[in-house]
Amino acid sequence: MCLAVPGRVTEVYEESGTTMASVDFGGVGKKVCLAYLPDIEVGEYVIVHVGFAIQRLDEESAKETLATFERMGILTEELAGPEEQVARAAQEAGR
Amino acid sequence: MCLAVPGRVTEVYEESGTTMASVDFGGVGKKVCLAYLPDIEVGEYVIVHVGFAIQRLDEESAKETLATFERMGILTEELAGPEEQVARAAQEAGR
Amino acid sequence: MKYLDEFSDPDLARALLDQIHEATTGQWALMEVCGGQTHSIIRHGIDQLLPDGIEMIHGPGCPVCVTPLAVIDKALEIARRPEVIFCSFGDMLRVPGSRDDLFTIKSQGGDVRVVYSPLDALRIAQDEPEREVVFFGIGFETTAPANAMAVHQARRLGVGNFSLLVSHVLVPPAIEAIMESPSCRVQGFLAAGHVCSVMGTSEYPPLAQRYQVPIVVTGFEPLDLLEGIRRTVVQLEEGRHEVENAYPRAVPAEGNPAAKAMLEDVFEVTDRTWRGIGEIPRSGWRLSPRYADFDAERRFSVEGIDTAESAICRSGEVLQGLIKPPQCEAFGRECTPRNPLGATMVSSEGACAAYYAYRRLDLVEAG
Amino acid sequence: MKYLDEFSDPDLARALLDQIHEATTGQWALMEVCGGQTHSIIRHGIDQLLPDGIEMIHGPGCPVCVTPLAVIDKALEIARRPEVIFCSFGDMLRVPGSRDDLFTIKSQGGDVRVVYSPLDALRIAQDEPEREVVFFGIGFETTAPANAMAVHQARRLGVGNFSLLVSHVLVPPAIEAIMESPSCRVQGFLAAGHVCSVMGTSEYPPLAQRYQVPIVVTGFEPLDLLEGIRRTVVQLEEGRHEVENAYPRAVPAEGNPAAKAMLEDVFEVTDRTWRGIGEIPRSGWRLSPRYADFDAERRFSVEGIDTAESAICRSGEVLQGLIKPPQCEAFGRECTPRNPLGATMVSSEGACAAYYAYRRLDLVEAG
Amino acid sequence: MSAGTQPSGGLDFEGWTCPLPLRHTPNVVMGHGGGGAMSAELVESLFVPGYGEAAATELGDAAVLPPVEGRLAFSTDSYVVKPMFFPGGSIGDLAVNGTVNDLAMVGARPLYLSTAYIVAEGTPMEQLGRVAEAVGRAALAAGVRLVTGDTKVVDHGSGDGVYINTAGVGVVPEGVELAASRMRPGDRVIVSGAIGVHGVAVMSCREGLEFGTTVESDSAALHGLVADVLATGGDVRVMRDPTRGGVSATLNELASASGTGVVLDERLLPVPAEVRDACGLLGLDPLQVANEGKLVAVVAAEDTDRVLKTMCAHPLGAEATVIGEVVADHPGVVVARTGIGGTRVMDMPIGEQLPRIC
Amino acid sequence: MSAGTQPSGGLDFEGWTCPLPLRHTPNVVMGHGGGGAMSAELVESLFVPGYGEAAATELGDAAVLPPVEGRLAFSTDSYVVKPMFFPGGSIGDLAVNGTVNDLAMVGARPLYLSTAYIVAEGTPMEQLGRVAEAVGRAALAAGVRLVTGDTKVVDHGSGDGVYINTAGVGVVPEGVELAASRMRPGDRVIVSGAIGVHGVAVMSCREGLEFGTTVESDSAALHGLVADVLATGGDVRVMRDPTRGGVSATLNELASASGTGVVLDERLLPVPAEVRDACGLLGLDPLQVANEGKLVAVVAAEDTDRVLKTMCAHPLGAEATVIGEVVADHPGVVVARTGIGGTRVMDMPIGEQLPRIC
Ligand code: SF4
Ligand code: SF4
Ligand SMILES: [Mg+2]
Ligand SMILES: [Mg+2]
Ligand SMILES: [Mg+2]
Ligand SMILES: [Mg+2]
Ligand SMILES: [Mg+2]
Ligand SMILES: [Mg+2]
Ligand SMILES: [Mg+2]
Ligand SMILES: [Mg+2]
Ligand SMILES: [Mg+2]
Ligand SMILES: [Mg+2]
Repeated sequence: MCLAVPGRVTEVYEESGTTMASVDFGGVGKKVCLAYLPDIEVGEYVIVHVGFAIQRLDEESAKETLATFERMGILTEELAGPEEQVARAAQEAGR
Repeated sequence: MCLAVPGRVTEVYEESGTTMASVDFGGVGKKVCLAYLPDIEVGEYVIVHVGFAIQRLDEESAKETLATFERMGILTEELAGPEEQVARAAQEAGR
Repeated sequence: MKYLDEFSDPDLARALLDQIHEATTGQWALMEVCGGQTHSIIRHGIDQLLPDGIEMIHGPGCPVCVTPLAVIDKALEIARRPEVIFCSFGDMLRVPGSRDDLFTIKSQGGDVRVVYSPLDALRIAQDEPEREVVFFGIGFETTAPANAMAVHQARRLGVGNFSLLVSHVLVPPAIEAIMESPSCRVQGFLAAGHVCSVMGTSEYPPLAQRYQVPIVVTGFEPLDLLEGIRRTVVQLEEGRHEVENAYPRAVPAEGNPAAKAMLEDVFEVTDRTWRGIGEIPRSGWRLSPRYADFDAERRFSVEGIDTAESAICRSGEVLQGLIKPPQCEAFGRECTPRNPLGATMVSSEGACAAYYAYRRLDLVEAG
Repeated sequence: MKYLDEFSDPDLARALLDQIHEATTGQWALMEVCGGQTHSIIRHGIDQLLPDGIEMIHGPGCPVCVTPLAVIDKALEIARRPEVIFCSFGDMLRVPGSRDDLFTIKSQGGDVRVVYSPLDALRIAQDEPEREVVFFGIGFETTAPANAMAVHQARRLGVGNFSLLVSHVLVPPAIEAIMESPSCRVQGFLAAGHVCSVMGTSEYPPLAQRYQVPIVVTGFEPLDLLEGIRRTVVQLEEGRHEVENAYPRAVPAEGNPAAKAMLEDVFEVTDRTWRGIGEIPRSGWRLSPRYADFDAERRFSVEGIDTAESAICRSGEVLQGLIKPPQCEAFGRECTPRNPLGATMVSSEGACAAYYAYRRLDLVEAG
Repeated sequence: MSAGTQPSGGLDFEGWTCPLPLRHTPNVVMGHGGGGAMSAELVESLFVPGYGEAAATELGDAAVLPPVEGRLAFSTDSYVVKPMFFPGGSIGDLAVNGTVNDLAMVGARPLYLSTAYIVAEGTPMEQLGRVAEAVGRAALAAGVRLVTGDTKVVDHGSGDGVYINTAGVGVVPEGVELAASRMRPGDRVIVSGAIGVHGVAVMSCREGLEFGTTVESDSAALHGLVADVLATGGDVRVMRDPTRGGVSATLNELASASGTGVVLDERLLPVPAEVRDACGLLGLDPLQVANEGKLVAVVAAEDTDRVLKTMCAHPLGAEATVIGEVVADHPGVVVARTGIGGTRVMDMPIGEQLPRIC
Repeated sequence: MSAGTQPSGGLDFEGWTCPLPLRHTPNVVMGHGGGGAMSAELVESLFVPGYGEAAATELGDAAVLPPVEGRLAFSTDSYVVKPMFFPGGSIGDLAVNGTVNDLAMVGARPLYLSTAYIVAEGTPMEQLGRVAEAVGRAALAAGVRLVTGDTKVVDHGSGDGVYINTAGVGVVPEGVELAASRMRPGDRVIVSGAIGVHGVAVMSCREGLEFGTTVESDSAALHGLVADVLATGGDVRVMRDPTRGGVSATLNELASASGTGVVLDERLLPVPAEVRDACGLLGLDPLQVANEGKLVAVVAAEDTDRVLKTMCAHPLGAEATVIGEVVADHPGVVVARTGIGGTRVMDMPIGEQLPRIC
């Protein structure tokens, strides 16, 4: 399901017996329940859904995925000459 | 105490076991509890205070009182000549 | 309104005034007991038209004014509760308690409602059974039958969410207390007509006798008041001290027996503190034990609340007729209807307020 | 937001699209299970950029859409009560029940509040102990841990005025039901990434095996979706039917064990009716008997309510992927987000609404 | 009239059907204030048809209007009356007439009105539609154009039915100069007709005070009457419409702003029997009760007859009468001569009018 | 910024003391709306000093203003924003800037404002005083005079804090003619700066959704920027301030009023990171979020550079940018090109913006 977003834990604390975190989502800060990820440390990224951190975001894995995509991009660039790229852009604009 | 006003009973009826009346106060109609004056009949005048008829208004007596006042008026008129009346009005206006 | 307009007739008023002027030779201090009469006297400028020999002293007859501070504070406490709908007659809303007034409580979210009759409050209780409806049952003998009936009906109809915060006061003990005061200047009383419509006139002859004062049962329209004054002055000039009924159209000697019976059943006599005056023995009614279930003080456990008056205000002396409002330093300065220091400035029935609102022109010109 | 923006990069999207175009030779029908994925596909126009050989079928993955009519009607019934504060996620407010929606109940005086988290509702219950606070606990496996925790905390903290109206649904039984349908056209699934963040991936290999379909766990950003599609297509082209994880940064194979333990404690599996689809065996969670005290259906005695769908709307077929929204006669005519006939038009996650809101330009030009 | 019959209800909602095809919303919901499609629909399907001929073709965010020759008059008022419909009118008429009258009181010819609604969610569309129709009818009658508008919706419990704000623009004819500062001892105080009527009509259907009465609100647009009066050439010093606070508040304002005294003769006050009786019952002063179709004018003594005659010739001034005069004594203070010949100071009312207790 | 710290509170009420010597009323009570002494006191002791130099000497029922040369512009809006104070502003600034902007959008120079308050009893005087001060400051900054006003008080539970209506009068310079009907294919669509800022600032302190953010409302008066733009002589076809409903509602209105299509390039949209992130968290579309200090202008293609350069030179237009163009295709419909090169139809928002469930 959707609307779970990654944020960086900036603070971990207890509140009425529950582990809570301050999470920074770029321009936005929100209080989040850490009960399901009690081992998270400040600086780590978590996936947050309706006020709960439901999973750790594995930065290594994220970087790997992006690197794979970039390799595909380079592959594609190599396949297509510059003319084809321009033609493609024009086609796109005309949609 | 004040703000008890005379009104004419236009209708008498029962409501959840209590005698009620519609009372006409000249330009205004109001529902009034008749529990304290159960023998009142339509057409009679009552003194109404915070929704209750607290007393019958004795029309005979009212008329007598007014008649007495009028007799005093006539008496006064006779005592004072017209000049005195004018002077009195002027004095009044100047207060 | 028929039987009101006729009793405001200017020509007849003039005739009565002439009679009064003619009759008056001495210096007489009369007290109208009822705030409604005070209001009417000032509203119509009657006091200005009287001979110099007659001084009207305003009595403690406004139930808004004399309701004790502690009771107001209890009302505020109850009205503050979220489950309560607090119903009251209109001008009780501006009476200051120790700190707030009902308007302030309302502005803070209290459900405070103005009703015309205690029966309206009872109907609200029936319509909103999940709320607690409290009616502020103040007043003299005129109003007490209405409040008694509301409680009686609540019990009869099983309206368990209705209760009454009771602070009734009684006229005859007040007259007695005034006359017992060492500084008392009152020489004659206009008794409150509508109180007598309910209670009849039998309580007054002993007082007239004991204190050697004429007591004239008086109505509220200009002619009624003038006639009450006239008869009192005539008695004084003739050295009599009798009870007379100058309001016979609304006051039979026996009062209203049905209402008296109900009062007997629902209320019992109690000592009562009058705001600005102090405690007067056996001068009030509270709910009788038979109706204790409907007592808001018990239901909301506010019996403990007790509070004292502020020091500056001289409303006690005003209420006892010892001073007139303008003799109070604060009158029209620190104390105005907009910002009342004492209860007598709050209610439009109150002597200070009546003086302020309809104060004499010469007062303005001097001021 | 870091780890969001990077996965929207246009150049990388182009690269992935090129790979997809290159890989696709056959005609493939893929289903994204999750409404969030549907939203993202349409929002970014991804479906337009895919090769003609790939058809995206929108799955029953919006919890707003599939919440059964009877549960909505129960919610409306509860929200109507004067003592209740009814808390819900935002877009549940516009979902029509048999007659009204929560917005209408609110406009009639119901205290309906939008919250971001069930913990916000719990806090309201603590702040307003004299009210009854009910949270509308809908959602897939992603949301269930939050709702479970709210109930768990309510019990732990003794918040007796909090309860949950539960209607959770589960993804794997839905995939099974779709595949069991005789008219099923789906050849590959994008599994919902965040459901797997909680539950892990272990439920999918048996399904992939039994129905011989590739299942690729997929995220929500454009690159995630393109990668999920790419991997599914590659499997189909190669004749494979495996479970792959294209969202490894947020989905470990084991999911979230702490959350799963809590779900185990608070909920139990139940048969569940999906709006527009019908009953799917063992496809939902309800409160376990241990938490029956916190069940709003019991607390407010609405278990009896049962209501049937209207006839015109084809959202059932839409939800099963049998038709696309524009194939419904009512789409964009009688049925718009402004005036939705079916749940799939109500939520912005719903397939019909997503199609309407971001509908293709050619659709506009044809219309 | 049967006194036992409580009023209210007498209003006829039958004839109206909601023009908005809002399947789910026979009542206003939050979305109608969101600035999106529902807001637009409300304007197009409810306000524009409700206003009818009185509306400009588009009720946009701002209107561009032709140049106006002369001084501008500008006024605003919000209307929060409860109940929204009362004997003789509704919040819709009030909202038009009240602002038209504030313009008229500075001598202006009213030209344009803005209308801005704050509606509580849950308000029946049908009621809102009736209000819009009342606004349209009143504007048409007053000859003002409704040129720009706004609608907001607030939470249930954050508002109560419909509040309306109108602002008005008018033009003040050359030579017209109305100001309290122009009041002089000897000037006469005129009231254009019966006082206290509107307030009593509204009170008669207010919760907890209901009483039966045949009184109807006097709500009316007074600019026509004002134009006639100004056309006499008589020296009108100042005019006011005695709305909230009644004649009492108005005269106190004038006395205080002019630094003169005012003497009022209570025997000359046009108080209808119903108003006097209702006030008697509730312990209110008719002089403090609101009016919505009356004006108070202070006129130079020598021009009084002329002005009065002209007023009486106008349907809205038929019962106009002199009620007092301006004096040099007691500056800032209003004194009333009472029925039996006494005098009293008539103070500015304080806050709310409260029914007296006893 | 600590994400755990909820916002609100950051506002400073310390510096203000209530100028009204109201012993019993640190809060507004019903009497303040009664039209009597308490109402007058409120105007004299709170509004007039709060407005300061921006107020006309008397805030009477109606103002008489000097003649205005040229076409009039007239606009109204009510402001019901909750909370009343939010990062970067208050209901007071909004009430001035919003109406000034509606006037500016028709090309007018704003001159006069009316202010009408509906206050719930119980509202702290101190808050009302701060609002009045904010109104005064904003009016002074915008160069408009506050010339007439009104105050009503409503029951607790019938209102919520303070609602403000402002109406504004301005003058439209000769030759200025802004209308959606003048839009032509090829015209460029410009937005004057970052979008979604005001809406996010207010949402960040809305009950149930609170989040920490450094975003502040962009509330500002735009008539100066508009004047500069008009002074370029470039052919500006139409302008709008994308308030409620956001840029999405505005472009849909323009497309539908003009009968042209609009194509928007999402890659060109100036959406600040904080706005994008807050919208991401709540599932909202930045294009539907309200702005209070931005304008959308449609400009003839050949004049676009000139207009844009002028905008960018103005402090309130420094981040102005072209975001799309007018097309002959799909009349009445707004189409957005998405970040990865797809397209979607951008529909008119319906009602309330609702945070998405999941
Ligand atoms: S004027 Fe005020 S302070 Fe003086 S006695 Fe009367 S109520 Fe008290
Ligand atoms: S378009 Fe509307 S009626 Fe058709 S399937 Fe979708 S929701 Fe149902
Ligand atoms: Mg007060
Ligand atoms: Mg709805
Ligand atoms: Mg506007
Ligand atoms: Mg006026
Ligand atoms: Mg006005
Ligand atoms: Mg607007
Ligand atoms: Mg005005
Ligand atoms: Mg605008
Ligand atoms: Mg605007
Ligand atoms: Mg006003």
